[in-house]
Formats: sequence, C-alpha cells, structure tokens
Amino acid sequence: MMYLLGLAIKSILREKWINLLTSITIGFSLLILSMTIFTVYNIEGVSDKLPEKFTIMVYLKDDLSSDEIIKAQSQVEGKELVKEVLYISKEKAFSELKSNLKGSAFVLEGIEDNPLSPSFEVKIKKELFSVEKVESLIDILQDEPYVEDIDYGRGFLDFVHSFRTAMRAVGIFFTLLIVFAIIFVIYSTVKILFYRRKDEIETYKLLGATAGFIRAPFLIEGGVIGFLGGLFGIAESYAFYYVIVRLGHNIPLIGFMDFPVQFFAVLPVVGLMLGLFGTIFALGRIRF
Amino acid sequence: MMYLLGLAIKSILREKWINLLTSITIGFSLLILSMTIFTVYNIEGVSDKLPEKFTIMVYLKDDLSSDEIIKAQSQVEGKELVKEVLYISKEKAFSELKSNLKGSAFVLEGIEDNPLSPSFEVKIKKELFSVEKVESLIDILQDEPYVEDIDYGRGFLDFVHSFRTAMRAVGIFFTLLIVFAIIFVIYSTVKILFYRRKDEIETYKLLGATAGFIRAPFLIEGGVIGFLGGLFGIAESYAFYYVIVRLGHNIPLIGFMDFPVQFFAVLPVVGLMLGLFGTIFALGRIRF
Amino acid sequence: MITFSNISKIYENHAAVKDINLQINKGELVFVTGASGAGKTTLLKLVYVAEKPDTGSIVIAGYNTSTLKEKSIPFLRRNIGVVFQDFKLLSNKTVYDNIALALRIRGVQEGEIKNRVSNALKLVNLRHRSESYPLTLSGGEQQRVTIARAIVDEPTVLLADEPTGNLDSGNARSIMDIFREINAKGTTIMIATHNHDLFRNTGLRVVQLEEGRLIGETVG
Amino acid sequence: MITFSNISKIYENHAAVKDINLQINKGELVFVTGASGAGKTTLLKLVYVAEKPDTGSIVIAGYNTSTLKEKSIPFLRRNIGVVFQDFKLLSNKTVYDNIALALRIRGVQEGEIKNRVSNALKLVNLRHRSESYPLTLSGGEQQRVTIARAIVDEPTVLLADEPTGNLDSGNARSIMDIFREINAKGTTIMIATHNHDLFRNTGLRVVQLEEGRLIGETVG
Ligand SMILES: Nc1ncnc2c1ncn2[C@@H]1O[C@H](COP(=O)(O)OP(=O)(O)OP(=O)(O)O)[C@@H](O)[C@H]1O
Ligand SMILES: Nc1ncnc2c1ncn2[C@@H]1O[C@H](COP(=O)(O)OP(=O)(O)OP(=O)(O)O)[C@@H](O)[C@H]1O
Ligand SMILES: [Mg+2]
Ligand SMILES: [Mg+2]
Repeated sequence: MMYLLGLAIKSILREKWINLLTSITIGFSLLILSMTIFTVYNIEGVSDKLPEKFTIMVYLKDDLSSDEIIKAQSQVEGKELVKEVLYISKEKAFSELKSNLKGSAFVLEGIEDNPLSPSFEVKIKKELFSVEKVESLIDILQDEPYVEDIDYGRGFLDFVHSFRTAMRAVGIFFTLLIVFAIIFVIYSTVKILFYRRKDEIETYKLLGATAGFIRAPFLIEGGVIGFLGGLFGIAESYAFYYVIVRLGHNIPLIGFMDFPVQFFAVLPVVGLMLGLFGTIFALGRIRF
Repeated sequence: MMYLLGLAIKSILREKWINLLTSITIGFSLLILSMTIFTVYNIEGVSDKLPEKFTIMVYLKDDLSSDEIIKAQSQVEGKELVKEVLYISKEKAFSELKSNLKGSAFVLEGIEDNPLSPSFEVKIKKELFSVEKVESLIDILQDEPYVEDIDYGRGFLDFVHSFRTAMRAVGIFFTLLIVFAIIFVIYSTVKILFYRRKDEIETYKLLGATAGFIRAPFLIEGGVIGFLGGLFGIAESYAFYYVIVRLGHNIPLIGFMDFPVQFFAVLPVVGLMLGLFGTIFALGRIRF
Repeated sequence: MITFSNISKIYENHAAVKDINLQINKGELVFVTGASGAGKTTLLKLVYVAEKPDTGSIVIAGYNTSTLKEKSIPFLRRNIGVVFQDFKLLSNKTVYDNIALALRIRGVQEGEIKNRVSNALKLVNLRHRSESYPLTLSGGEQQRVTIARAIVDEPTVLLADEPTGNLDSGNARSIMDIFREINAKGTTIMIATHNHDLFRNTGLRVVQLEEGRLIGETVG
Repeated sequence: MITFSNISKIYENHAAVKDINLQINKGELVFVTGASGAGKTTLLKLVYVAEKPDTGSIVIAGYNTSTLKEKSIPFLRRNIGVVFQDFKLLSNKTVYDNIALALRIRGVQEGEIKNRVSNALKLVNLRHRSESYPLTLSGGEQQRVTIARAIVDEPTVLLADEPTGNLDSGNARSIMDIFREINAKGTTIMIATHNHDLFRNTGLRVVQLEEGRLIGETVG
C-alpha cells in the first residue's frame, strides 16, 4: 500500500506537465462554478434584502374615527406576514409632500384644505417574504371596509421574482455543465496517462499484477489532480473576487457584494470526488 | 512537406484525447475571453446610448425679453457639443409640474402667480459626448449673463465614467490573463507530446533528421490545436449567448444585449497564432 | 507440468504455431529451437497466457489456460518466471526496482525483497549496477537484469526467450549454469534459442520448430 | 576513414571506453568484440555522435566529431547507417515506413523511396511483412528490419551493433553476406559482436575490447 502510494506520487511528479495542465483546467472550471455561485448567491442576497425596503401603502377611507383607525392598525399588525404598521395621518402626508416638492413647495402655499388621505405604511417580515404570500395578503386587505386603495410595487415584485428564477436556472445549468466538464477533463487526462503507460501496464500484467494493483496508483493520481484542481479553483476564485471587489470598489451594487467563503472551501473535496469518478470511468475494465 | 503534414495529421488523430482536452481548455479560455468582450462591449454600448438620454437644464433669468432669449438660444446652439436646444417657457414648466404631480395636482389650484423660471433643455451630440467636454461646456455656460442656474446629472456622469474605465481595465486584465493562459496550455500540451515522443524524436535525430524536420509536425499540431480551440470557443460563446438571451429574454437590461459576431469570428485565428507561439516556446532549442 | 494438445495460433491468416503436441514434465529443462519466425516466442506466450490458442488447449499444473477465469490469470503468472526476448524493463525504474517489482506485485515484504533482489543481482553479476537505470546499461547487462527478475521469486516454471542473444559465451555459460541450478531445485524450464552452443552436449531435450510446426525432437 | 585518437568515455566515474587508438581505413570491414559491458556499443556511439568523447578525438572522413558544429551533425549522420543493438524501430509505423523514414529524412522522392525500400526488404527476406507493425514481428524479424533501414541509403559508413543477436545461424550467414557485398562496393563497416562464428575464418581484422580498453587485434 505504501508502495502504491509512492508509485502514485512519483507518477504525479513525473507527469507534472499534464497534471498541472489538468489541475489548472479543473481550477478554471471550478472558477466558473465559483463565479456562478457568486453571482447567484449575491442576487439571492440582494433580493433577500428587498423585503426590508419593500412596503405596502394602504390608503384609508377619509372618514374613519381614531378608534376605527387604531382597531384597523392592530388588525393589520395581527397578520402573520406583517412586521410593523406605521400610521401616516393626513397632516403628515401633506408635510411629506411639501418636503418632496422641495424648491417648488411654494406652489402649495395657497392651499388651506388638506386634500390627502391618511394611510398605513405596512412593512413585511423579511424571513417570511415571498411574492405569492405578499399578493394574497394584498387580496385580503383590499376587501377590508376601512381600505380606500392599496399601492405597492407589483411590477417590481414580479421582475425580482422572475429574475431570481432565471438566475437560479442559469446557475443550475452552469453547475451541471461544469460538473460534466470536470469529469470529462479528468477522464481524458487519466486516459492519456493510461495510454502513455500502456507498455508499463502490459509489463505489470505479465508479471502477475492484479487489476487492483494496477488501478490504485491511477485512482490516487486522479484524486490528487482533482484535489489540486480544487485548490487552484479556490486560488482563482479569490483572485477573481479580489479583482472584482478591488476594481469595483467605487461602483455601487458591486461594492457591497458578498463572498461565500464556506462554499469555496469545499471545492477541493468536490475536485477529489470528481477526480475519482473520472478515473473509474477512464480505467474501465482491465483485461488480462 | 506533404509527408510532414501527413505525420502531423496522424499524430493529431493518434493523440486525440490530449488534443481534444487541450482544444476544449482553449475553447473554455476563449469563452471567458468572449464573455469579457461581450460584457465590455455591451457596457460600452449602453453607455454610448447615454448621451441620447442625457440633457442639461439651463435655467434662465426671469427678466429676459424674447429677443434676448432667441439670441441666447442660438448662441447655445452654436456650441460644438450641442445637438439641439429646447426652450421651455414658464407656462410650459408650470403645466409640466402639474402633470407630474398627477393625483395631487389640485394642490396647485389656488396659485395664480407662476413661480417657475423659463429654461433651455440642452441635448448633447452623441458622437462627441465625453464627460470632460460636457463639464467644460457647463463651465462656459455658467458664466453667461442670461443664465440663472444649471442642473445636470453630475454624479451620474461620474459614475458612468468610472464604471466604464473600471470595466475596460477588468477587460484588459482578463484578456491578458487569458492570452497567457492559452499560451501556457498549448506550451504544456506540446511539451507533453514532445516528452511522450522523446524516444521517437531521438531515433529521428540518429537517422539524420534536421531540427526543422522534427519541429514541423509539432508546429502544425500546435497550430491546429489552437485553431480547433478557437472553433470550440465560438461554439461555446454562441451557446453562452443563446443561454443568456434565451433565459434572459424577459429580463430588462439583458433583453437588448448585443452580440459582436465579428469579434468572435477571429477566435480561430487568435487560437492558431497562440498555438504556434506556445509550440515555439515548448520546443525550445533542439540539441543533437 | 505443461501439456500442449493440438495447439495452433493464427495471426492474420498466417499460423505462427500449428498443431503442436508437446508434453513437458515437472522438473524438466527443454530447449525450443528453430529459425527466426519459427514460432518459439509464440509458443512461450501461449504458456504465460499473453496469447490464447486458436485451437487446442494448454494445461499447466492442471489448469487449462483457455478456460481459466480472467481473474485467475495474475495468479497463474505469479508461478511463471519469464525472460522476455525484448526484456520489458521499465526505463523509469532502477535495476533494483525493476526486479523488486516482481516481488512487490506478489505482496512480499520490503525486508525480504531487499535480500532476494540482492541475491538475484549477485547471481547475474550486476550487484554494482543496482541503482542504475536500464537505458544506461549495455545490451547484455539489460538481458541479465531480465533474467534476474525472472528467477527472483523462484518460480515453478521458468520460460526463457533467447536469454543469451546479447551475451558473450562466458556470460552465456554462467547463465546456463544458473538455469541448471534452478532446474536442479525443481523448476520446470523452457528455453527458446537459436544458439546451438547452449544445448550442444547437454543431453537435454531439444524441440525443433519450423514455420510453426514441430518438426522433430533431439537430444542436445 | 575513421581515426580514434586516445579516446575515453567516462560515465559516472566509470570508464566505458578508455585510451582507444584505432585507425579504420576506407573500405575496410572491422569486427569489434569483447564481453558484455566491454564498451563495444559505446565505441560505435562515439562514431555516430550519440556520445562525445571525454578525452581524445575521432576524425571521420576528415571531420573531427568534437569540433563539428551542432547543425552539421544530422548531415554527418546521413552518411552513416546504424544497426542499433536495441533496434530503435518506431512502433507506430509499419515496416515500410520505418525503413522509408531514413530516406524521407534525407529528402528522397517518394517514387524512389518505394523502389529502394522494397529492394532492402527483399535483401533481408521480409518483403511479405512490409505492412506489418514492428511489435507483430518476431525478434529476428525486427532485427532484420533494422538492418534493412541501415543499408537502404547505401551509406559511406555502416555500424552494426550485435546484428545477429536474435538470428539463427542461417539468417546470420545471409546477413553477413549482405554486409560483405556492401563492403565490396566500398562501404566502410564496423561490426560489434560477441558471436565468434561471425568472424571465424574470414581473414578480417578483429579488435578486442576488455573493460573499455583495446587489448589486442587479431585476424578472424
Ligand atoms: N502479434 C502478431 N501479429 C501478427 N503476426 C505475428 C504476431 N506475433 C508473431 N507474429 C508472427 O508469427 C511468426 C512467429 O513469431 P515468433 O515471435 O513466435 O517467432 P520466433 O520463433 O520467436 O522468432 P525469433 O527467433 O525471430 O524471435 C512470425 O512470422 C511473426 O511475424
Ligand atoms: N549512458 C550510460 N550511463 C552510464 N553507464 C553506461 C552508459 N552507457 C553504457 N554504460 C556502461 O558502460 C559500459 C560499456 O557499455 P557498452 O554498452 O558499450 O557495452 P557493450 O560492449 O556494448 O556490451 P554488450 O555486449 O552487453 O552490449 C557498461 O558497463 C555500461 O553499463
Ligand atoms: Mg522470438
Ligand atoms: Mg552493446
């Protein structure tokens, strides 16, 4: 066993060019995998933060008493999805409009009678946020007697939803593609090594070596190549992240991107598994 | 010569695994190159379209006569950078404000005295657009006697400018990285093939072959590998484009992305050149 | 020990070996001779199952090579030492490792390997080259390494294919002495050779091949 | 034609060849003999510049191999046919292509190659195997292909290293006939061999090596 390990290590060093090449290729593939995960992760991250900014404006009927308003507020607050409800009175709405008009605020100066409605600003619980749930909540609120109108970013919500779904699909597609690519690359590398040592293996057989004895060094080699590929993948992913974050430092959107370190830590293990897998494929059945 | 060509073709077929592997690796690298070009190209494209949307609002002093306004307008129109100047009278500005306020427009109802300034909406010539030129134009206009104030998207302009610069830097960085990666990959592939045929080459030498005779098949092989890599690169780039455009069809921003076909058509030539380059490196000097 | 019954081996409608019937008893030393291309190597290959006969059967120590399970072939081969005509030395291993490989494959312990390999090297007079690589050895030296590898595990059967083709008469004689010594200890031996000096006046069986056929048997 | 002056070749502080002084005239046929490891192959390698001497110089047809420009080595080698002890046949080429390679390297036209290769194959009695691959040939057949390749371009100098190691006496004799015929046409020949039968009663020069030293010269 020690001897077979030694054989494998010697072989890896002897064939350092091809092994390096393969590992780097795998590293590259894993980099693309990282980029995919990185992108999908960040998009999920960004859209996970959306609920914090997402609010539903519930415009109330103009003729409600304060008691009715308090009752309505606690009713809305009781909904499972709702995190907090902020009451905005007519007066507050008017002063907000004023400040929004800024320089042109004098246009409001002549107005005595406040024409605006009171409203609830409803915030949604982040952890329960989903497009479907929000829409069913709105359907329920719409039917309440105290509700005049409801305003929310429907198009925006739909966009986020479909964008997320599309990115997930692209992510899965790329991931599968890369897994196959890596297996193929390791498969062909081991195949090359195998063909290259055909004469040597022939001699092994004639000296009475069993299939296991012949296979072992290749399996070790395939595993090591995959593992090294994983390490390269981490290195390249960090480099990529560094470039993105460094060069994109003062670019909004990119500045606050996140790097899921824990995903990339498993790359060598992924490489190792794919390496063994590709090797088993490449060796096939050994005939005597 | 025909014989050497034949040798090279046989060798390519014989070593099909490693050649396929290398070509695919190169294809992959070229895919990343494509993605880089694709991204940079589209960002350039999008930011090239910005000038069409970019306008400078020049607010005029309130007390100008129509003669003065016409003079001023033709003066601004005379500037090299300016494409067209739209005069917006006080009245027009007021009605625009009204329509912007929409539902809340009644707040303006009591106002008799129009408090707004007349203005010029200045559009910039697309083909001359640059951040520096726009800023110097604004500096000049600022000093004109008829100008009250100037309003334009300074922060936005700066952002576009720095984003474009950053993307170009990332693009150049990636391009160089990939060029080196491809040369390295071909270098190591040819090195492998060379080591693998060491005995064969030794025999060639002992039979009186010159360095040129030995090199030729490798050069052909390296070139072909690079060329095939380029073809793979095109195929993968199209696949990538297809996925992006297909899956991103209903996602804004992605929907109108452009695919610079003419760039990708040269990939095989790029591959060929890099292949020859890598091979020359790998062969080094042949000693007898 | 080895029984050839009606053996033929056909390559591309050309018979390398044809209708061979031959019985080799346990502990015998038999020479196979014949011109270049007569089928000597093919006959030996059939014994160590590098080739399978197209007709007939070979039975070694009770096992029929044609019906042997593929998984058992390695274990059959472990009882057969072969001196290959083309040496089949691994050029990336030292002389020591080339010989040790035969034992490592059999799972022998490293300590024991060391002893046995150095004994085998002493026998063929190459102890001083144990750390050399095959390509730095002369033709005759390589041949002797091959011989050392074939005998290092004291096989039940020894097949030697042109074992003295690259050796001067002095070395050839000492190799023959080794073979006879091993033979005396009970190993069954087949030697394929065109070198008549090897069997002249030995009183041993000499089988003659011509174009794949067994055309006669004499005593050397 | 070939002059060895004070030649030594040292591998890892072990002299393969030592203080050799030898003059071979144009048109001569000289045998080099000696035990396994005596330095025969090394001596020939020095002539075709596969090795360079550590001391002394070798002059071939007026060219000193030590001072020869590297670029000229291929052109020197084109005048020397070599029968390598280990054959050096390319296993991925047919017999025909292996022999033709020697001519293609020299830029000979395909039409002429065809004639010359088939003549050479006829000489060594292997015309029927021209489309076979080396690994499907018997040891002796491979050796004859190597000989055919060495003589196919009618070289000025022919170096044959153990050319009959894998050949039976009949084939060996016919190869020697070929060599003598070529020699008669003017080719200078050196044959390294341990097979005394090759030079016995030929009346030709036999140079004796022992542990790298030239210990005597006799007439066969
Ligand atoms: N794999 C093969 N494919 C086709 N023909 C083969 C193969 N192996 C051997 N032969 C042919 O079978 C015949 C017998 O070959 P074999 O190697 O047994 O001869 P041999 O007696 O060992 O000769 P030598 O003394 O030259 O080694 C030869 O003509 C050879 O060319
Ligand atoms: N490349 C090398 N490195 C180290 N030692 C070498 C090398 N080549 C040859 N030798 C040694 O030099 C000595 C002479 O070798 P050479 O091949 O010339 O012998 P030879 O006379 O041809 O023997 P044989 O009849 O066995 O072929 C041998 O001891 C050999 O081991
Ligand atoms: Mg044979
Ligand atoms: Mg020799």
